[in-house]
Amino acid sequence: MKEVLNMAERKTKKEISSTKGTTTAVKKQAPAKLAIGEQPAAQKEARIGVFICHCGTNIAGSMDINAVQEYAKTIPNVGYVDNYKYMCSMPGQAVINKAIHDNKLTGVVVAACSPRLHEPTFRTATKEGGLNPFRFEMANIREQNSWVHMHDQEGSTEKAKDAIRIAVAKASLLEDLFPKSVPVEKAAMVVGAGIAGMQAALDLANAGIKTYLIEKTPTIGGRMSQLDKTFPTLDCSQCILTPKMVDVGRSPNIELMTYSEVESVEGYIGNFDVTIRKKARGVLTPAEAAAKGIVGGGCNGCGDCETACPVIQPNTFEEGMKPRKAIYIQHPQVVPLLYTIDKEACIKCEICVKVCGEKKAIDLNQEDEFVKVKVGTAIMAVGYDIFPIENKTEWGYKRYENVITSLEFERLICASGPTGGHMVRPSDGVAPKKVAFLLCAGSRDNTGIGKPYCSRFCCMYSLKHAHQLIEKMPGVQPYIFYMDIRSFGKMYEEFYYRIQDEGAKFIRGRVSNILEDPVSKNLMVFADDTLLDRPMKLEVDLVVLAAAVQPSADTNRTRKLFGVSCSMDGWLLEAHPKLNPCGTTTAGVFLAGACQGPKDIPDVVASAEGAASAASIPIHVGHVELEPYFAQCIEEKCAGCGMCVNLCPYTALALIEKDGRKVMQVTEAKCKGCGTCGGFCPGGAIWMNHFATPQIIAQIDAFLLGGEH
Amino acid sequence: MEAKHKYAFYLGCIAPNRYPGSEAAAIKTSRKLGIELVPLKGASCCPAPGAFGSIDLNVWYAMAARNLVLAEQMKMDIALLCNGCYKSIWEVNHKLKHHDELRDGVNEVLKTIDMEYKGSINVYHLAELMYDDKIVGPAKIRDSVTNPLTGARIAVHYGCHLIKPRKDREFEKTEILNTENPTWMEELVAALGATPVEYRQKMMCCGAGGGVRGYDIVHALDIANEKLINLKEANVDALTDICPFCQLQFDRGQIEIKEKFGVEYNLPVLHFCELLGLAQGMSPQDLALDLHGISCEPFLQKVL
Amino acid sequence: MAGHEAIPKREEGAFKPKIIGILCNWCSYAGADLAGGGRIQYPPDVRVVRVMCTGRIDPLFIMKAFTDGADGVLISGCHFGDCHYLEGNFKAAKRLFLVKNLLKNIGLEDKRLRMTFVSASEGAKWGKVITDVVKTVEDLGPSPLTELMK
Amino acid sequence: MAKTKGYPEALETKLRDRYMYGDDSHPEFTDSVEKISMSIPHMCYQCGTCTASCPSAPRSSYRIRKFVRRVVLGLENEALTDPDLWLCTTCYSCTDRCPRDIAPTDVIMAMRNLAFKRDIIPVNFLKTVQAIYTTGHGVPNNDVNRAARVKLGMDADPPTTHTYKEFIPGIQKILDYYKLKANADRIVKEREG
Repeated sequence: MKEVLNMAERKTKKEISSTKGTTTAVKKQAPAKLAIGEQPAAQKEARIGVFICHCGTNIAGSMDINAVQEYAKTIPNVGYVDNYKYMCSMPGQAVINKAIHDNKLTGVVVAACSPRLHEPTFRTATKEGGLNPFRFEMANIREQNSWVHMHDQEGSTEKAKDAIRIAVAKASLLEDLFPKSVPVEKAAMVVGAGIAGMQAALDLANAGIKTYLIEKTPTIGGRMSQLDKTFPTLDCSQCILTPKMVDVGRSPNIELMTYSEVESVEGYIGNFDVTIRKKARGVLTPAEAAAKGIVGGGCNGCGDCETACPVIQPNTFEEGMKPRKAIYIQHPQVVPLLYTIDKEACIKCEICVKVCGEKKAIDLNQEDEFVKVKVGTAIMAVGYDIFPIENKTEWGYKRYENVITSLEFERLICASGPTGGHMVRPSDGVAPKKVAFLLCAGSRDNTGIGKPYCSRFCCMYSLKHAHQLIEKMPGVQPYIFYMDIRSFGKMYEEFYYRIQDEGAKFIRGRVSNILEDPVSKNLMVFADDTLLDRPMKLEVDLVVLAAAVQPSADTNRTRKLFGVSCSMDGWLLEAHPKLNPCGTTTAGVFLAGACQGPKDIPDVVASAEGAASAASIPIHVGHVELEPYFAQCIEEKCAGCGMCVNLCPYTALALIEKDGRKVMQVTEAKCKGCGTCGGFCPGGAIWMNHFATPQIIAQIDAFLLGGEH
Repeated sequence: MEAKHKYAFYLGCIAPNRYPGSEAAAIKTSRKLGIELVPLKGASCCPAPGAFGSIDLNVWYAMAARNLVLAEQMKMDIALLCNGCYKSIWEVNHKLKHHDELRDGVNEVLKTIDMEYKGSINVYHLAELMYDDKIVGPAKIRDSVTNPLTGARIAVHYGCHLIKPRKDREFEKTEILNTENPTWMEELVAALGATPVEYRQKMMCCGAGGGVRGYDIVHALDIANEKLINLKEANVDALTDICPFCQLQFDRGQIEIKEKFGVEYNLPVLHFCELLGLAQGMSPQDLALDLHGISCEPFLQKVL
Repeated sequence: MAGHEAIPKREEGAFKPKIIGILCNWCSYAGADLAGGGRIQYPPDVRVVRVMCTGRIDPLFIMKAFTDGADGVLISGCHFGDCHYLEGNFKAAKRLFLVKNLLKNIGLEDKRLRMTFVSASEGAKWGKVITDVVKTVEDLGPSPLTELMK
Repeated sequence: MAKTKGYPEALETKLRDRYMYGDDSHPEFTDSVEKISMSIPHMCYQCGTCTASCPSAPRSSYRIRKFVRRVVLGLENEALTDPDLWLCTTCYSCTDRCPRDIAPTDVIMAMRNLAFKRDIIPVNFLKTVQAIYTTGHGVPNNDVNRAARVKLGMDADPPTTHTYKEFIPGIQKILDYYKLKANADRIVKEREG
């Protein structure tokens, strides 16, 4: 019965919005009142309270608050107007609370900052005042008014008046809504198993949450496992990383999927259905072998196959400076200890199959397999890549043998690296005597070739590199070409002091170009010593480019699967740069580590732990409230044409038989409230909660027909 | 063969008035390669980007625009053989096409001589046409060679104003946009049968530009001298260029360097068109190589 | 510097265009907020209505705005491929073509209706878009429909 | 402006006030340089890439980075009266490499334009103007060359303004439009009498 009633109610509302209805009514110059008589009880005596915020001088500084307040009183359906220095403060909210009671308000409009900032705050205030929280509407007179029209008092005042009138028009037509509470799957997913992903996964697991850790390469560990030592403490990267890697491998709550990629994501916070592609590694785990009835079989990492394999490839983990076989592990500490076959390189000679023997671990015909999992929340930790620094041709990377990147330096100086830690230069394997480090190589570059941003950790690792040279090879002279040394972290400036004391020479100038001596393969480095004010031409044996970093190759594909946006330079975009750095605009999806922007290890770990805690909250609460912006079908208007069904990106709509005719039906849990169906329905038979056609039309009318003429 | 491509041939000053051989060579060799160069009658100095750009850019725009209009009236794109001219003629054409304000200003002036710049033509350097296989290309050049310059070690001086600044240049062949380590001219030299030679600071300026040669001759010569030292080290038989002004600086410059610094190189300096002429069988007389400050004899003996 | 200097005031009695902007919550509305944070200055003539997605925009809204006497309508959403709801912006764009034709047919300059794509990180771009939209409508002058409605 | 100390001349020079004062800086200088150069020197972060790329820097006191700095600070006098201003060979290496996407070469050219407005200019530049005014060519033809051209079977004069002299008045009109010839003659006369 009730259902029928408010359907009828909707019907009338729909009529209100018909052009004719409004224009005639508009003569009365009050869009919200225009339907007097036929309007439903709830709206008949709409009494809206308008509360104008000064935001200190942020708003009051650029517009005439009193004029706005006086005007607001004249707006139809306005029952109360007030203003306050800080509406969001406790006293400010108390004003709203009191006014609702004293004036029997049916709706609340706060003219202040952006709803994207304080809508939740004022909805709570509205609720505490005894109204349904969805009877609140916000007029943005700060971000989109006072701050962008700072020198135009008149303009911003007029705009504020209109904004409030528009908000009141909508508030007058708002109705009670009740958020839908959905259960949250007690599992989480972390994409990317570098230090960020590992830390996040471990935290979630330790908080008792089942966590799927997805890594696209054959092993976890990421960039950090390529590093030799870490600044400023100088502890060995592998030494502090491997224990974590082992923990990840051991944790009962972590289901590790290496050599795997996210294929598709469906659903919403609390209930993401994720499909994962497990790329065929051509090698069976003991478990997989057992499943195939091979007793005691599967890969145990003995490495006989690698020894036997005749195909030689460059080892990507060693930045191509060391060979590996077509069947390989990237380095001895890999987790899981499991060989992988490079499909491109493999010649299917099957020698490995023979040497593997009874273990029967190798399956050259294995195919990708797809796994579906359900998780409540997800964390993206897809990390970073090195900018292709050869694009800055003036430094001759890839043209001159002895110009290398910092990552290559890490491998060369690392005891487990291609040279066993003997720092030699590529051209002749001789130990360098003079080494130049180029900072901001491709960073802070506005030419369109490099990256406009600061890559944030190059200064510090270059200082560390200088230290490693001085420590390992007495007599070596490092020259650091810098524009600014950015040593802002804990104990970083002290580290700078130490390296300077150890004898590194700092030259305040950016290297313009490098020329190679065709015979000695030494390098001429040209720069301007801006402090001495003299151009310099320095001959060195080796040049190390602190190359800029950029979002990892796969970032864009993955972010789109999760509906996460990115900033102009491609880094993933946080929900709020200061107050919500781990969140994204997609509820239930969070960011960890460098995929959000360049971060050093401490920052990465901190952000990972932040993301993990944020991602665990909905899971621990057990349920989330979805904003009730669902589509609904006004059945007596639905012609059953089914146009909307295909428009819905979430398959939330379906045609059903009802009293002998087809009508559309919405699965509320699936509907995300985009309104694409409502925007299209030729019969106007779709009602979008909180963004209903009459409400939006009322806003349009209020702006264009209401107001002072 | 009859010409597939026609261009208004913009001469500039130094080629016709100091190295007429390169003008003659340009016309003859181009014809062999299917390019007809039609004289751009009444053209003036481009004007010298260094001198005029320094005094008053507006004059530079207007004067260059006048030369452009002459070609617009012929309804022909311009081809030229000098980097300095390329900077004036190409860059002004480019700027006027993209900045209405500039164009209106220029047309204001041109009105006084009943001319109007329309922006209806393009400007090309012969070297870029020679490298562009849609027009000529190394292969076609190789086929046109009747007297390969076998055994000659030739270094290239690219000069500055054809390729720099890279960011507002536009070329059919992106190889030409490489300003740090280009090798496309070397390809052309190799097409003549000669051996292209790399040397230190290949991309360094000749030192003559920007009015410096006139303002402070020893400063300008010191720059050229640094390049000559590097060239000597690479022991080359000749230096080739695509800019008569660079050629003047290296060729006549060697004489001044001898006078002022007391060092001698006797390194023959030839415009690429002159080299191409030799390779296509033109005689040193056809190229007026005797006008060069530095005798080309030792080099000629190698290649003839 | 660009975008931060004060906007030149209109002289008295000059035509003040009435422009309505319908923005999606996730990209353009956020971008507009970012412009605020960055204090990017632009003309105050556009009034904003927020919807969750440009896909929500019923052609009726646009026609209603014009019959109500709007001089211009701005629809702004996410870049293609960035839509928070996968492809609402794409569907909106497709509808806009129809609406533009409709406008032409009723003799209204279709330049009065504009769809732009401004992401949550493009505050400066938002400033440029608004400045440009206002200029376009100023040059077109008052909507012919306002006369007819009188 | 630097304060004079009223010492005897020798001391006045030796102990010259070297402070930079606020009123040494003229923002309008920065603006006009940016307008003429169509570039953005105010964005310079003084990395020195320009000077390091400069063929003139290693053999002179010319420092393009300092000139750009002077533009940033609006130090008009210091910039325009510095004779090094004329040592740029316009090779554009700095423009090619500037990480801030500034065109230092064009910035120098703009400053030279402003210097000329104050009659600061080397005469050789003006001689080119005079040559073009009379012949249309900066490097005009000569008899040796004419002979050579004839030997090559070409006309003694190229098909430029040398042959088609009727174009010269047009060129003179353009130069006179900017009073260039008059100014050139005047300045050359002042310098060389």
